[in-house]
Amino acid sequence: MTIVLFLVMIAAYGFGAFVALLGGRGPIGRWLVAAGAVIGAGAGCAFGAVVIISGQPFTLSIPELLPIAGGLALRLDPLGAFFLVVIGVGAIPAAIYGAGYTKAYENGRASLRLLGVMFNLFLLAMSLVTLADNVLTFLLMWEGMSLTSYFLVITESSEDGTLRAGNWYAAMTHAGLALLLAAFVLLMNGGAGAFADLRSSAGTLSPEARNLIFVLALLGFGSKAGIVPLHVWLPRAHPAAPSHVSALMSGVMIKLGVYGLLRVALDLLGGGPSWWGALVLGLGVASALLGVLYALMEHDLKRLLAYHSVENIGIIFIGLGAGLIFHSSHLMTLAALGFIGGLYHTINHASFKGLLFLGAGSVLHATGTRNMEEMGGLIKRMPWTALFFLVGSAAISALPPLNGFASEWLVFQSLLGGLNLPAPEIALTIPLAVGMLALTSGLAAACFVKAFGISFLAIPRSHEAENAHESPLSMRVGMMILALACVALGLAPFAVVPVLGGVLAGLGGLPDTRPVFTLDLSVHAPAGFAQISPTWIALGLLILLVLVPLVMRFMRVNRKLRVGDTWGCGRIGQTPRMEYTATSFAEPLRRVFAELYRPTKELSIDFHPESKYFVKSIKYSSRITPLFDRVLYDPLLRLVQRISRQVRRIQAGSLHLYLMYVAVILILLLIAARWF
Amino acid sequence: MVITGYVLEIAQVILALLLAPGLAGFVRWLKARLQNRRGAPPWQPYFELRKLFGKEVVMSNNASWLFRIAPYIIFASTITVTLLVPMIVAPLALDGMGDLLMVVYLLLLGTFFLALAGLDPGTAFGGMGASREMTVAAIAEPTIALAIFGLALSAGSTNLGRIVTQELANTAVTLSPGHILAFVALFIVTLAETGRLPVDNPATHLELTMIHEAMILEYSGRYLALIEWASWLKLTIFFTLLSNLFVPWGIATTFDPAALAVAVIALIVKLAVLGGIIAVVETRVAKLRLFRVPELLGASFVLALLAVTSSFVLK
Amino acid sequence: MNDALFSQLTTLGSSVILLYGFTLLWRKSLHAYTVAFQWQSVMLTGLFLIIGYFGHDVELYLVAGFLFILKVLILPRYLGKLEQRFPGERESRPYVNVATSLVVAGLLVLLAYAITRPLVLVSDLPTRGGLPLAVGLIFVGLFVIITRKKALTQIVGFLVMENGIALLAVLGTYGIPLIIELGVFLDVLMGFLVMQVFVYHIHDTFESIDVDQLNELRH
Amino acid sequence: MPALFKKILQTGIVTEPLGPDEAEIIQLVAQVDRKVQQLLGRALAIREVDAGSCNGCELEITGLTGPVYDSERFGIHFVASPRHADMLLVTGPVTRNMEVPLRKTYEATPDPKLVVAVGDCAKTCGVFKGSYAVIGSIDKVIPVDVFVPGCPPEPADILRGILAALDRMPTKRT
Repeated sequence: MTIVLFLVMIAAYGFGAFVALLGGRGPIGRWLVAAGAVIGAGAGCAFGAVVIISGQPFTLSIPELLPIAGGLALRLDPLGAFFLVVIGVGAIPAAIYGAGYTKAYENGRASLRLLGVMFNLFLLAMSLVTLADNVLTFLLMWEGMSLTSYFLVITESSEDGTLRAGNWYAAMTHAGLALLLAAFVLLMNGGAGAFADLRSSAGTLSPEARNLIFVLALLGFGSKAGIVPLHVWLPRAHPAAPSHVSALMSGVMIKLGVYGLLRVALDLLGGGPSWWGALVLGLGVASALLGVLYALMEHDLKRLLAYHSVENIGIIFIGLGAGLIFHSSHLMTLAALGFIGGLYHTINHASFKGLLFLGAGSVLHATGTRNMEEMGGLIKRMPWTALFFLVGSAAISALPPLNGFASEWLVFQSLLGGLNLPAPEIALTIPLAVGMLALTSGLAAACFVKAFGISFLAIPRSHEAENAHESPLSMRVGMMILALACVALGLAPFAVVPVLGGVLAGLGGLPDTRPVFTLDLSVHAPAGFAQISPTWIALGLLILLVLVPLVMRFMRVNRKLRVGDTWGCGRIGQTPRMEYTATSFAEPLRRVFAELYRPTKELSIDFHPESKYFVKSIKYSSRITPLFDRVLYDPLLRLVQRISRQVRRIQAGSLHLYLMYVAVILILLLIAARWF
Repeated sequence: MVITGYVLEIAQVILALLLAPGLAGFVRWLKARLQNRRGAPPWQPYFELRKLFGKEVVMSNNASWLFRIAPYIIFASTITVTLLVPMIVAPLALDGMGDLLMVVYLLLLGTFFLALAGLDPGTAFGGMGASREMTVAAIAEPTIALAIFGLALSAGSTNLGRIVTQELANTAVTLSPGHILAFVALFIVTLAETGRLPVDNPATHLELTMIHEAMILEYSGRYLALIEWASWLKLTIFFTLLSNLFVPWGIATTFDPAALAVAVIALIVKLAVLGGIIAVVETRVAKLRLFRVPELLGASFVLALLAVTSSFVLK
Repeated sequence: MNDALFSQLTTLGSSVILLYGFTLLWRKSLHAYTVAFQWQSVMLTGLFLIIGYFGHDVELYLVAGFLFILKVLILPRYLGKLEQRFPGERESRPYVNVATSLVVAGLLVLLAYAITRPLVLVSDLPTRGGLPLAVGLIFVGLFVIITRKKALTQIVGFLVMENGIALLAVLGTYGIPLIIELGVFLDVLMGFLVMQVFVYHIHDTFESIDVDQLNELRH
Repeated sequence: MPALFKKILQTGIVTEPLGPDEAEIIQLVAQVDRKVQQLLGRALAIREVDAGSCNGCELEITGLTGPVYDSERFGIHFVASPRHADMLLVTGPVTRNMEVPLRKTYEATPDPKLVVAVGDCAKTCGVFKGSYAVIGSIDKVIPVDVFVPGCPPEPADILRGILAALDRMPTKRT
């Protein structure tokens, strides 16, 4: 059964890539490419589901295929299977959406062939990362995933800045790979690279080596996941990539960083001292807060979403960090709760962030701009996209009864368990984490009121927005699947939580929590600490939404409705220029957090030559340089530039000089070989 | 017995709906008296509701379906909260349906849609109100979370029924510093969340100083009635939380009719006392500049943080 | 009466004393500072009395009396005079803005909790709950002195810090010997008078009591 | 703080009865109440529109909300938006620039609604009559229910005008 699904997955992705290689143009070609991806992702999803439900890992070892370092070894355990399901949840809608979305590339703006091939290979590589069972396979697939996604980012390479974004992405992801390589070499400790061997030998490593491995892995996987301060590639690469690819990268690929961290820290190393957890927690809090704060200042819709990915990865890391802290204190049920919260948020983020990126893609498709200040009024022109985007916005703002709330609630509850910790230094940081997490979710709500309100509501702010049109059926279907996933995951935590408990059971000594989190219609934190039921809440809301108008009708409320001009203080001629803009919406928060943003502003006023009381034009521009660009990357880049300028002296372009270098090195080597 | 529980839930919702306008009216009346005016009688808001439900709606031509559905969502989410908050009896039949975090996020759901509805007609003031409301709501959030944390520490649960019963069982907690600090922190947040002075002036007519009012400038008739009722209900909910989570005395723990009657009276008395405090505060303080509001909320955050740490240390 | 009530009362009193310390970060006028300091000292006096009563220490009543005279009657009077002398001097632009100051102060108290934790755990004093708060108050006083620009604010910051030290002493030891306590009071008074003289000089030199101006002395 | 509340308590309620004919007013209120039972009776929201007055009338209207006249005791209060209002209180002659806003405000007010024009200018344009900047009286632009004469009228007169307008309210709404 599982082997069939596995083969179908590989074959379908291969088929998709092959069709794309033949051209993949025209409606049929695009649909065939998408069909490959959909079937592959569907099979992967089913494959993962079967493994999770049966609890039986799937193994396949093909040493002959690659006769070094143990060859290609594949094994799918429930943890990997969960991430395979996440890939499926993100990939199916993205592929369907992509079939319609890529029509715009038919005019030669980008190579459909390259896009189709890379899209399918990217999905394949990601799926195989979750299956990898030795170091070689893991790193190969990891690199394959990075390379294919690099090509996907630079799809629209003719656009300004796309290649630059690609460079940032390639640099960050390869720096991460180098760290991972180091971590795995240390972990192997001269032995074999099979994960089973690593797991058994990890206990014999010295504490220093284990700490080093953990930090290297955290940084390596963190650079992929996009935690602060390694997040800088996200706001650059996501806007540049085609929207369905952004949805995949943001919704799914960065989650594999979470997978890698769990695999190494919890599974292979089997947990560690409590400062590991505290470090993860701290990075999570910083990512969540800085991510949402910079998102608030962003008026490029896709960059805004990219910053929100940083925020949500932060929330996931808070869950994982809490889990690791409890794990080190042997509070296993609480640890499981933290990890469950993190994993739940992982799949939730895959659904709502995927949905939001697809929505942003539809808007981009319809208006040709990513700048929110040029949108507005889209709710009337693209009602379906607006509805789906609204669902995504409410979900990411953690509003009940949607899915963001369910997972944030679990993360909160795991933090509230912090009072059971014996170590006061760490226990006292827990309240801070609670406060910051709450601030993050409040700011996220503010940010999505801005994102939805400014883009979709009120009057169109530009000609393009005025003439926007609804996107084609395929794109709407893609969004609808994810919107339904958001609702379903929000209503059914009682079903999801035990599944996640099963996924985690046995990892790093975690108990099977399925008996603790029972299968009634509510979710319990451990040992009856707290209990909610989003299902009943949703039902209550629904009943009231029906009941209130009915009662009003019964009470003979005046039901007349007249549509008139906007009042707006009786002014004549309501124009879009009078609307609140995204900049002005974010202004109060910019002032509140001015010490972080340090905005620079330029104001130039052009007066009328006759009188200073009449103004011809006012130009206002304000810029915010992100903190880490300012204090970390800019100095780093300057340093690299300075070094390269020095190096350039050596590289003078003269052939004789180069030959001389060769000769000098040769002589030096000979001398070294002879006398040392 | 089970049936009685559900009947009580419904009775409690109706009670809250009936009490809410009266509470708002009472505060207004007391404020008028403190301004040496005769003022409208406390039951004035009921007349206003009746009138608004009888009027037609005039809607902006820029607004979309969101503008029309938002009042119902705001109203429904606020009523759902009253299903969770123990007003006269604890624990409620539906106590397991949601905890304090659910209460906070359901209220945020209402705020979210209200802010969107403010942006929908495309007026400058609506956007301004939405922007300010979300700013205040976001900055108030950490205080609420920490106050919840503080309560959960002493009660061992975030479910409201559990907190109340725990406190009734262990009255020494009531006067502990952690508890008092958390109360003060939550009181400041109540002022911010329900749009009272010094954060927002509910009686202002000057658009530039508005927060809540600016968002609903374009609403009329039955929609306005729903939104106003919901905001009064929100005030009642926050007052009930303040009184029943921190001073739960008088609340019924059984379905005994006599106990329930006492509980209703106790609730009304507690709401009146808090309403009196609000009226006095509003008479005394001036509205803060918008950019000093974060300072106030920062102070409340620190109080909540101290509340949590002190109950942690004393544990 | 019982220990539970005693410990309840001291912790509550310490919290209130700490809260008055926070007023210095939140308000901007010297008048508000003076009033806050005065009330803080009243609370401190009350706490001395409570500890004296429960700890059966008559000397503490005497100390409380001196404390009341010095910190509730004399010093606020002098502060009031200073305030009249320099009207309109407000802490309008501190180095760290108010909201951040408050959050930092919260963190400082958290830090105080963390570092006094071992002490609180081993101690069996009924007053142990207040110890972290007293240390926190000392930190807050220091923080005020560091981040505020006006000399007058710094004086009040100093006084508040001194209150913190007194609080720590009385909570930790149920009152140090009377003679030392009196010496401390005299020191505080002397320190205050010296600072007062300095403030006059600063004002005469710079036409302002903004200590930021002292930077100009470098040139 | 204690000083403030001491003063408040010492002062007591300063709201004045409406002169010798207060009984009449109360009777009027009761009458109005009976007549328009469903609507507006005791909850009247007013939007003030200055169509171009000299602000003399505004001064008197402000007096209406103060402690002495205290219109709120009859359930009459001023609101910020015509969407919330039941009555427009219009002052002054209609100037050219205020014509459209006045009409828009009238249209923005949900039915059932009333219009009370306050001051002599509202009816006769007063000293501004014939000015190039003035269109004419209020009823040239929007239908007026009651005119309150006076230059400016006393707050008590305005209150009587408002109550009289309520009296004219059709019992059955359309």
